[in-house]
Amino acid sequence: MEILKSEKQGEVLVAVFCGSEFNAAVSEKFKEESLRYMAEGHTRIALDLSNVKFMDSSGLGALVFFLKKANQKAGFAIFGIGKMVKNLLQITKTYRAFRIFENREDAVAFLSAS
Amino acid sequence: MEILKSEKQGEVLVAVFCGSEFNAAVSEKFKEESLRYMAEGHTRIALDLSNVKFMDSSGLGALVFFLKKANQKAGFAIFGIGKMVKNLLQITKTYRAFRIFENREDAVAFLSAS
Amino acid sequence: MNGQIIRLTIDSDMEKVYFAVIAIEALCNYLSLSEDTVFGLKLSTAEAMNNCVLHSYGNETGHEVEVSFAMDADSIQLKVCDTGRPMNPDILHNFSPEKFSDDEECIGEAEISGRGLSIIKKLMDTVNYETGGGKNCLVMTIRKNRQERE
Amino acid sequence: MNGQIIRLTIDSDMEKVYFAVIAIEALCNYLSLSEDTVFGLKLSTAEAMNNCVLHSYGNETGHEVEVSFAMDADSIQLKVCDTGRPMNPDILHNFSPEKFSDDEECIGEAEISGRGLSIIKKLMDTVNYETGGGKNCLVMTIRKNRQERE
Ligand SMILES: Nc1ncnc2c1ncn2[C@@H]1O[C@H](COP(=O)(O)OP(=O)(O)O)[C@@H](O)[C@H]1O
Ligand SMILES: Nc1ncnc2c1ncn2[C@@H]1O[C@H](COP(=O)(O)OP(=O)(O)O)[C@@H](O)[C@H]1O
Repeated sequence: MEILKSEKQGEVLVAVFCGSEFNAAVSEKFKEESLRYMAEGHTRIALDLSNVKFMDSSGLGALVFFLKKANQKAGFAIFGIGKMVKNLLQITKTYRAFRIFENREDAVAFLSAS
Repeated sequence: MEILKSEKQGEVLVAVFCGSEFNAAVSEKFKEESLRYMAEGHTRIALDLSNVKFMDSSGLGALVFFLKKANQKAGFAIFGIGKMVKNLLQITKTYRAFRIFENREDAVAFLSAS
Repeated sequence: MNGQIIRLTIDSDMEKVYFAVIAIEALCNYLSLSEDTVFGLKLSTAEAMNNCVLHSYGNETGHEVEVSFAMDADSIQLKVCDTGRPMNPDILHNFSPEKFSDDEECIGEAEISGRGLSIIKKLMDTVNYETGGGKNCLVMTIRKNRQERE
Repeated sequence: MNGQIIRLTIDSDMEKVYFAVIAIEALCNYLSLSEDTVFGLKLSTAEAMNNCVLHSYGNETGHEVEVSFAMDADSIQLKVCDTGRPMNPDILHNFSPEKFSDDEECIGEAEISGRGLSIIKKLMDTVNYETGGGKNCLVMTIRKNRQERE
């Protein structure tokens, strides 16, 4: 089973993280699946994290990994982050490295315009 | 710390079970404290179980123990039982042995009239 | 059962049993088990662990009581173990839900206690007692979506 | 710490770690710990157990990882233990929250992973590593009512 489910919205690929834990158990899977999007040529990707209730450093590492890959040739935004994820990004001082939006519309609008 | 807190309402002693678990950890304590009420001469006792979220066979045993003592010389009613306790009384077929009321008013009214 | 999930270990102390119940409940909810299944698992955990503390260890603290939680496609297995005095396995057969007399207004003198094993047998789908290697285990299974019919 | 509450044991499998986190969370909520304390205990459990699976056992299943939960009047102790390859205790000193660079828009290449121990040191009040008798334990404490100031 895929951990990401995606659909195109205009020029933007919206990928939904399907699990409620983004942790060491799934971080490698996330890396693989997200890199596949890049390999398929998508250059504007919005990641929906609204299902995620828990993230650990391994999940964060995978997210940073993808951010760095994406920054090389694509626009990458995340949206729907809950309190736990926000907290984790803040204490690890990675919050400002991401383009974070409240909801899907805002993330898609930003990526469409960029 | 006492597990029961009581106050007189007319002729009736209303005793509130203070913990959220009525189990083997407190069943002996309950027996002692409730017997003390009887020793003090109270003959109409209403037991408030609305705090109780979990009861095991040991808690039930203590309740049955007190019911049997109380039946000898006093009126005894319980009220405020939640789903879990109701379930336990039903599967053990002890439900009909107790005088069970929805709320304090009804229990006190019943005992006052008896 | 293959799908071992977690093992919880407490000291042989009645005061600690509820911590295991709390943890079991959280796992049940995470796994979206039915309400009746959760009820059965919580109560059976408490009853079985209480029995270990009281009967296998004579209510003496300082020993271990554990519960293992495992699952397969459609059922949960609970295994409650101690290393104390084993139970005579015949006892398990002597207790059953039929022991619960009809719901009468009067409860007999003999019925103040002694409902633990009968409750477990009523709520769980299978109940077995296994001893060996100094360890005594009550092994119980229940369907994930058990529904009681009144 | 004297007030041992429970010990949770899982197989050395990343997929099992979250079950322990779920159980720890339920205990925290039952004990009415502060939100920040619960956040710290959940995340530290996950980080420490992941490290045991990955580093002490080389991500090989079939070994045990355990977390003990204890409490005294005003703090909680978490002890995460394995029986695998011990960590060089100096490593613990090399990681600290100061390692987190200022919140920059750009994250360095070296910073993709390696945040586990730093997170634990940031969230918990004390962190120590103890080895002996074939067992390696990360011992952490946190106040019951810890409040983060941003
Ligand atoms: N773990 C155990 N070890 C030894 N004996 C046990 C154990 N569990 C139950 N028993 C025996 O079975 C009897 C019935 O147990 P139970 O139905 O739980 O009622 P209770 O514990 O209230 O007596 C006990 O009185 C005891 O003699
Ligand atoms: N339980 C452990 N056993 C052995 N080595 C460990 C353990 N925990 C941490 N380490 C070492 O400390 C380093 C830093 O750990 P950590 O901060 O959690 O980051 P990461 O696990 O992402 O590398 C690890 O790369 C590993 O070398």
